[in-house]
Amino acid sequence: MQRYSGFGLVKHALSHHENWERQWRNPTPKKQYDVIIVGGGGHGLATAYYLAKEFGVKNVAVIEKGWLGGGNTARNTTIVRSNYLWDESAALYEHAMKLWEGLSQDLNYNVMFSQRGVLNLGHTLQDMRDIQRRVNANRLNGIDGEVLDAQGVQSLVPIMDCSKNARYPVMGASWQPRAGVARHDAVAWGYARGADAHGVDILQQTEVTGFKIRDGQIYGVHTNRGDIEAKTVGCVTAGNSSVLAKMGGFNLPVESHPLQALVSEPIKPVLDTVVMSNQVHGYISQSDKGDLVIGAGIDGYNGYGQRGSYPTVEHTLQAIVEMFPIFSRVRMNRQWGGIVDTCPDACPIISKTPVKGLYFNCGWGTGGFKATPGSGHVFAASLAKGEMHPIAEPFSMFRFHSGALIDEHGAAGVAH
Amino acid sequence: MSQSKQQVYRLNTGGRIDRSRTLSFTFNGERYQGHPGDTLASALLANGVDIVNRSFKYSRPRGIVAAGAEEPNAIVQLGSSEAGQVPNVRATQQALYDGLTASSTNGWPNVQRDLMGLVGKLGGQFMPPGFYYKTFMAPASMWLTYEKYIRKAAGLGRSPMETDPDSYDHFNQHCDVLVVGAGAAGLAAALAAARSGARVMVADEQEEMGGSLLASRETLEGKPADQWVARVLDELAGYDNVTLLPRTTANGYHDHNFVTLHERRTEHLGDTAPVENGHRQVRARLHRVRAGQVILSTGAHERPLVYAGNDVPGNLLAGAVSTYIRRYGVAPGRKLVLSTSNDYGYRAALDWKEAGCEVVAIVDAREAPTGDWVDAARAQGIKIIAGSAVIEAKGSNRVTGARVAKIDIDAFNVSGPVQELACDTIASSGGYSPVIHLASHTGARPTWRDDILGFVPGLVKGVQACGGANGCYALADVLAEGVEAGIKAAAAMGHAAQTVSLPSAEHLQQGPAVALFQVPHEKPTLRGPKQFVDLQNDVTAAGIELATREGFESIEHIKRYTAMGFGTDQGKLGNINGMAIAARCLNRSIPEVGTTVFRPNYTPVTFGAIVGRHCRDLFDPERYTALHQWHVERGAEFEDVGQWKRPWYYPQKVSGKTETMHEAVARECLAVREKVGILDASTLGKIDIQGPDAREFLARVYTNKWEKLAVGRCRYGLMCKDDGMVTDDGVTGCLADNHFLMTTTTGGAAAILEWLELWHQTEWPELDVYFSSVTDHWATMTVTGPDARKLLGEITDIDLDRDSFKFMDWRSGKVAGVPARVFRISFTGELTFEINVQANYAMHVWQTLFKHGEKYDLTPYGTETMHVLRAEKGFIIVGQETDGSVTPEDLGMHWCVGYDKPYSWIGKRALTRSDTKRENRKQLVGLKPKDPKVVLEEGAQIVFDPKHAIPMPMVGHVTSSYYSPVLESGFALAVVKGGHQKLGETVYLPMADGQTFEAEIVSTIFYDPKGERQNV
Amino acid sequence: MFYIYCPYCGEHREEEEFHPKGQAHLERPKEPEACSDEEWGDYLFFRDNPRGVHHEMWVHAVGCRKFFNMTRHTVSYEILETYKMGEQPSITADSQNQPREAAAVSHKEGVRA
Amino acid sequence: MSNAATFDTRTDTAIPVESPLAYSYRNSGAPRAGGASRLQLRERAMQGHLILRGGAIVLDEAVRDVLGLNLPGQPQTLVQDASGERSIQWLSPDEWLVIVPGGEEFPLETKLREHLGSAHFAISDVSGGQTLVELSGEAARELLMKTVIYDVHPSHFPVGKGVTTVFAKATTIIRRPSEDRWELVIRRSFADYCYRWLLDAGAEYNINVQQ
Repeated sequence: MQRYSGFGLVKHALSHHENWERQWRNPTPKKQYDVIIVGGGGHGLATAYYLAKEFGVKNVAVIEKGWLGGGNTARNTTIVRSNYLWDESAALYEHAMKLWEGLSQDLNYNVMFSQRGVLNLGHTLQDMRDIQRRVNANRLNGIDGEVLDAQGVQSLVPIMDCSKNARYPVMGASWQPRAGVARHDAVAWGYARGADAHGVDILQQTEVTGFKIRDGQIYGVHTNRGDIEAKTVGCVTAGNSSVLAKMGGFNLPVESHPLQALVSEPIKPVLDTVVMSNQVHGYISQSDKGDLVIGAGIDGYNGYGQRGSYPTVEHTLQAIVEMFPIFSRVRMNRQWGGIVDTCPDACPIISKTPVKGLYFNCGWGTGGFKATPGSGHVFAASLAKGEMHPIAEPFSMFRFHSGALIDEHGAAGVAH
Repeated sequence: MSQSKQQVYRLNTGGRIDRSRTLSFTFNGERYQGHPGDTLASALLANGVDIVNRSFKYSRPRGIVAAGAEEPNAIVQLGSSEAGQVPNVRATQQALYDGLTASSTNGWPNVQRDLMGLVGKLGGQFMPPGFYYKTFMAPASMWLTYEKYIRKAAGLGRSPMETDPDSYDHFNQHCDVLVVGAGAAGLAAALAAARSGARVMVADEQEEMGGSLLASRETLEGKPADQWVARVLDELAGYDNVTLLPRTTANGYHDHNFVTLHERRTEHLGDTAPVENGHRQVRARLHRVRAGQVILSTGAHERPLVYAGNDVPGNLLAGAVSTYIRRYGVAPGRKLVLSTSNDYGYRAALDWKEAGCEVVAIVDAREAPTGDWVDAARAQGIKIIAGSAVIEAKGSNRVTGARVAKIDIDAFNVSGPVQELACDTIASSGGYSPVIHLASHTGARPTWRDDILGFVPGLVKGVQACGGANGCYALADVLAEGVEAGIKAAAAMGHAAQTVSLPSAEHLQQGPAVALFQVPHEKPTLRGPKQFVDLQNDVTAAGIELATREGFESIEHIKRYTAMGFGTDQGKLGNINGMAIAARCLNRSIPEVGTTVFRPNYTPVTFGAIVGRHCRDLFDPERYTALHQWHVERGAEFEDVGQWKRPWYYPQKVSGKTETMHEAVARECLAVREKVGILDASTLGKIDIQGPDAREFLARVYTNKWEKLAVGRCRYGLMCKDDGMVTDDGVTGCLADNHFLMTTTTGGAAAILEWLELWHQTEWPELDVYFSSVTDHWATMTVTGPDARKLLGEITDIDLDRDSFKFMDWRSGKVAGVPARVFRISFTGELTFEINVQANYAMHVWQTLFKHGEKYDLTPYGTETMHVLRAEKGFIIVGQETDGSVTPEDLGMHWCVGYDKPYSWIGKRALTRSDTKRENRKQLVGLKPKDPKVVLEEGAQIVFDPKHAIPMPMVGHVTSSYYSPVLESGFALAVVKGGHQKLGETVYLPMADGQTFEAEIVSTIFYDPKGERQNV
Repeated sequence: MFYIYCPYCGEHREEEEFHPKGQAHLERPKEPEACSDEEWGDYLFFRDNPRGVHHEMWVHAVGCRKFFNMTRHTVSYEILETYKMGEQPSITADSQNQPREAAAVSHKEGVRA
Repeated sequence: MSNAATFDTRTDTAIPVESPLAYSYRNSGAPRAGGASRLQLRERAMQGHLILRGGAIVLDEAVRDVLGLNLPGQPQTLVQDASGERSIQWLSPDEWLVIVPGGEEFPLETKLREHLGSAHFAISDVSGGQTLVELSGEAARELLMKTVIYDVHPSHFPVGKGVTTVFAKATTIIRRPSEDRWELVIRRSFADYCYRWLLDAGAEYNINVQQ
């Protein structure tokens, strides 16, 4: 792998950039792999990367029906935080956070992880109780965070309306300084380049059309480029998980919903933190290009169309203008949609399935991006050992039979 | 300010501007003049302003390229006041008005002499696409610092820093036929549809309708085309069934033919909306249109050719040159070189020549151009250099010359000697790209057509494309397509076609175009001078080539790696060229590289317009009870509960000082415990339930039993979802054997009504029962405290005797002369009467209570006091003690669960799942702080071992915590793992400030454990 | 934004008047106590989530307040029919021409800006 | 007589009442625009409002006999008496809204219950929970277009129609009793929001409020 550095860049510039190598190969599928990862998004590529790099499983294929990183990885609003309420999710997201903190160096690919802090606003007494509860839990779990009052919020975000005249006045917020944003595409590309360098075959434009299952054990997949065999298959296909589960002969406690996001035209930076509000229902940050990056909740119906309902956009912008009245004259440039796979308890599934050797990592709903490194790492560990990693263990799909749900709706009230 | 400049490039005649009036405006601090009918762009060109901006990445000087929505460079900051600032206005779409003030969005200290430009020049080669992914990684801690500097260069314009003085609104529109774009095709379609009687809407983004016909060389019926436009508009305006919306952009096309139209009502008048009849006009209006049929007659965008130096000011689209000359009376230079791949481009040279300026040469990529316009150019004596192209523009702040050479398109090289032609303007035309943006929004994928070298839109149900949007460019054909689309659309909506005779258009012969996108240079793309593809984002042909070398092969990867198409123009000029270059590099065809699918918005839309009137005081409904006025006058502080505004507490002035919440609540609590208090409880949800199966229904949706509840009695009920988790609670009264009045939580009212309907309509339609919301019909006043009976007794005819009107009874009678239902239930633990009257009488009853209550020191109390009082009694609040993961058993409410009810009520089965029957679940308990002065923090986490290292195992949290004035101590409710078996044990609460509080697990009932006070 | 034909109101109404309520034709087990944890969990949480023709329940919340069923394509979002509670769909994934649907699906996808 | 509790919530004695808009008049005022107004708003407060639930076949005869109006069986239909003071409107296949002059609702309910006997039906008095607001004037339809998502074009919303739909961010019933008048049935707790919305949206038409 060609190492990237500032010095290297200068060297390449002097040779007119004619000597840059491909960041990943375009290999022909082999007949057999030790592990197949279905889904070439951030989570799938991260899984492959850690399998090869940390767990010694190098004969790995990532099968992607479109272009890598083209699903929710490319469509999310890039927020990274770990201030989850329950121990199980806190452990998972904090595991990811620690990996985020060294990710650019580990991958030798700048994913622009910017720890500019995330505010979760509280507008009602119950919001504030929930915030206290969550921040207290975070602290005892070793996760940074503090509770701010309205003044504290105002001093961090001077342009926000923190006055009492607001319809739902800001009463305070939780503040996680280590949280922030990252460059979503770079995460997929960085993992792809890293995985490729460790020998992983990334097979783009390759679609899984069925599983090869014998006596309840998986031994390969059918694809539009022929059959490929492996005794361990991990599906990391987000919104399309149910479609794959159906191929495996079972259902998931998952529904696929449209989630929309939008950006303004680029404006000079005026907002240096991420602001999220459940009550007025919107969240916002400003990218390094100057776009206001804005999102909100999912649409209520199932949808694979990568677009959602217009009223959702209206409500989101109403919330943004309510919080930031000065943005009324700023203009919305683009909107788009993703397909998010939501679980009833707003927590993911990282799990064995009724089919031996077939694993699923899905159900991340609106919050998968932030977990990318952690999700990939614990999933890789589980696939390599055939036993679920302790952090992944509580996220079994079978919790929906026992009732041991991990209800993070409070943390996921708006998409994030 | 300096003297206004002369309009040196303004032609003496022609154009649709009003030369009799002069408008003055300011750009970058200089004063200029223009005329009504000008855009800011045409006025800047008229004044010879070459550099309108600096580019985003390389800070290169940039000029105006286009005349419409596709303009990438002329992005300006508008506004003469702080509140009136508008960022990122496209000068080509901004009508000129008197006093307009604008400036470039980039450039320091100014656009003419920009220091960053130096950085761009020197550093440009170190900034290939994706360079930031490859650098700034060491040391890890420095990224935030690097980022701070990167952010300094971010953004185009700036947000105003003051609140918007303008207002916006929405129109919900419904029509049979929506025509988007009022050019030749759109007007023909609109005319056909309108004559059929269909409800027609026509939206067009420009100041005037007519599209390219307003600047066309072609005639209709032998007369200038704009005369036909005027006639058609006249006819359309006369129809009741037609709505014409100029200055209105269809910005988004959503499911099932829902289209949003952004109408800019005052942006041509000023940066803030003018005041008319004492009322400030609406700045913009968003039409939310549900159309039966949609006709996309959005035309086509001309593609520029990609050659070296194509970003130097003075490089324009050929069509834009014609538009500036013919529509705005501006020739944007003196000496023109035209580089074209097709016949259409020739019109620019013909128009230029007719405007009296010099055409240095037409450089045509085709070996043997033919066609009527080619002939016309030859007849005019214009020099045509065939088989060639402009391979490089010379100049830095303005074009000074064009390097022209023979090219071999297939071999992609320069095949002959280079000559330099002196000129100040280079116009280019690489053909047209149909405007497929709106069709793309629906999810339908466009199709590439080799014959027109462009994508045509994919279409969902109920939509047609015609004219340029459909890849049809000859005027006669465009009109015919328009009429046909209009007839078809109207017919689909049940309106029979009327004849529309087409105006006769000239039939012009055109030679075939050649597929040329990037023009070869003598040097390889990576080594040659920059050839820009996306001008706004500084994406070059070399950048695209580099991306493909690095393995970015899908057009989506290329776009993301290079940022092509992510600007405010969304790649209207550049995307197809970029795809063509990628296809060349990858040796694939354009459709193999991918397709270009656009997302809303077509052009950017003001947030305010999307928000409409749903902002400020109207952001979200505020729901009031019938007593709201009284609460306001009494100085209440309000709490938001759902959309309701509920009195939170009533601070009083005590010797000139306003009470704190703590003081007010302490006073209110004691008043209830010692005398009598009153609460406005009207917000509780109330559902009238009637029918012979009402009782059975209640037994199925509540966890507890209802079969024996007698008429005249009430009962508390708990509701679960079928997962066994508590979802709502409230008291239901039996009004008659078939008739119950259910109360729900304030926040749950609507959801619970829908919940009941859901079960009735889907699972149990055989049960004879009806539900109706009566929440707003009744006002509810809770009179509570030892003196409640005495007070109420003064103004009611109901017998309040403790034996005839028992706890959990309800009675009807008159209160203050008003028919009332009085419920003897208690959420405070005190003797309580809940008075329900028709809401129109509420204020009278409330005031009468206060008149009589004076001697009892009747004290109004709010939700905070209500919470303290209920918590002292261990009563839960759903949503505070519960969070969707709490069962009735967890709450210790076994007494409220009827396991032996015959029907397996909602939630029952789930309670015996392996996890829900676990013994060490988190269970509701009381907490008594060891130090009575301590009020534990709500949300504080509870541990058994405070010395445990982080992460510290947490066993629960505080759900409610208050200071109890009557107990003179802090107290709390909490959930604790296995808490029901741990009464008397000590738990610890480690706080953020390092303190750790100790508390004892106790019963949830802190006050009057035997419940004697409510029974008096 | 969907335009939905309410089978009770007998006309098309805007999506804002409706709430989606998840998969249609789910039936609560008649004897919950006879269900295993797994069966009860399946009833509570496990759902059909097809990429294609889907039957779902909606309620005309701001309108007649009636629940009804909808057959809708989850990629094109085309509403194929709506029908009253208690009725069966006339269009199902099986009744649809499968190859054509598959083609429609891949057609509707594609890359987006 | 059905086995349900009836209760006359109204009293004859001269007790002051406050309509759902009382707060709004005090706090937002009632603009008087005079002759220039293109839009008039008038509250018809203190009417009797009843929700009638049951099968159409069950209710039809009773409604005709007692109220003297045909029960509208067709969706979105509004039927009123000659004076326009009494009306019945289809809300859903088993739900109707009856509006009568204030004070008539309880006798009406009683008579209906007598007539319907032991049939399965329900009648709920909601008179205190909602109010009737009348809009007229040339701009009334345009105001509605700003406010409700339903198509109010005369070809789609003829006289005699009534629907429940979204009003800004609230819910309302809209009816068209005559060519030049529209009626809104507004819930009490949302009344101030709706009123402020109407004043704001109606300002450009010089809205005139008749109290």
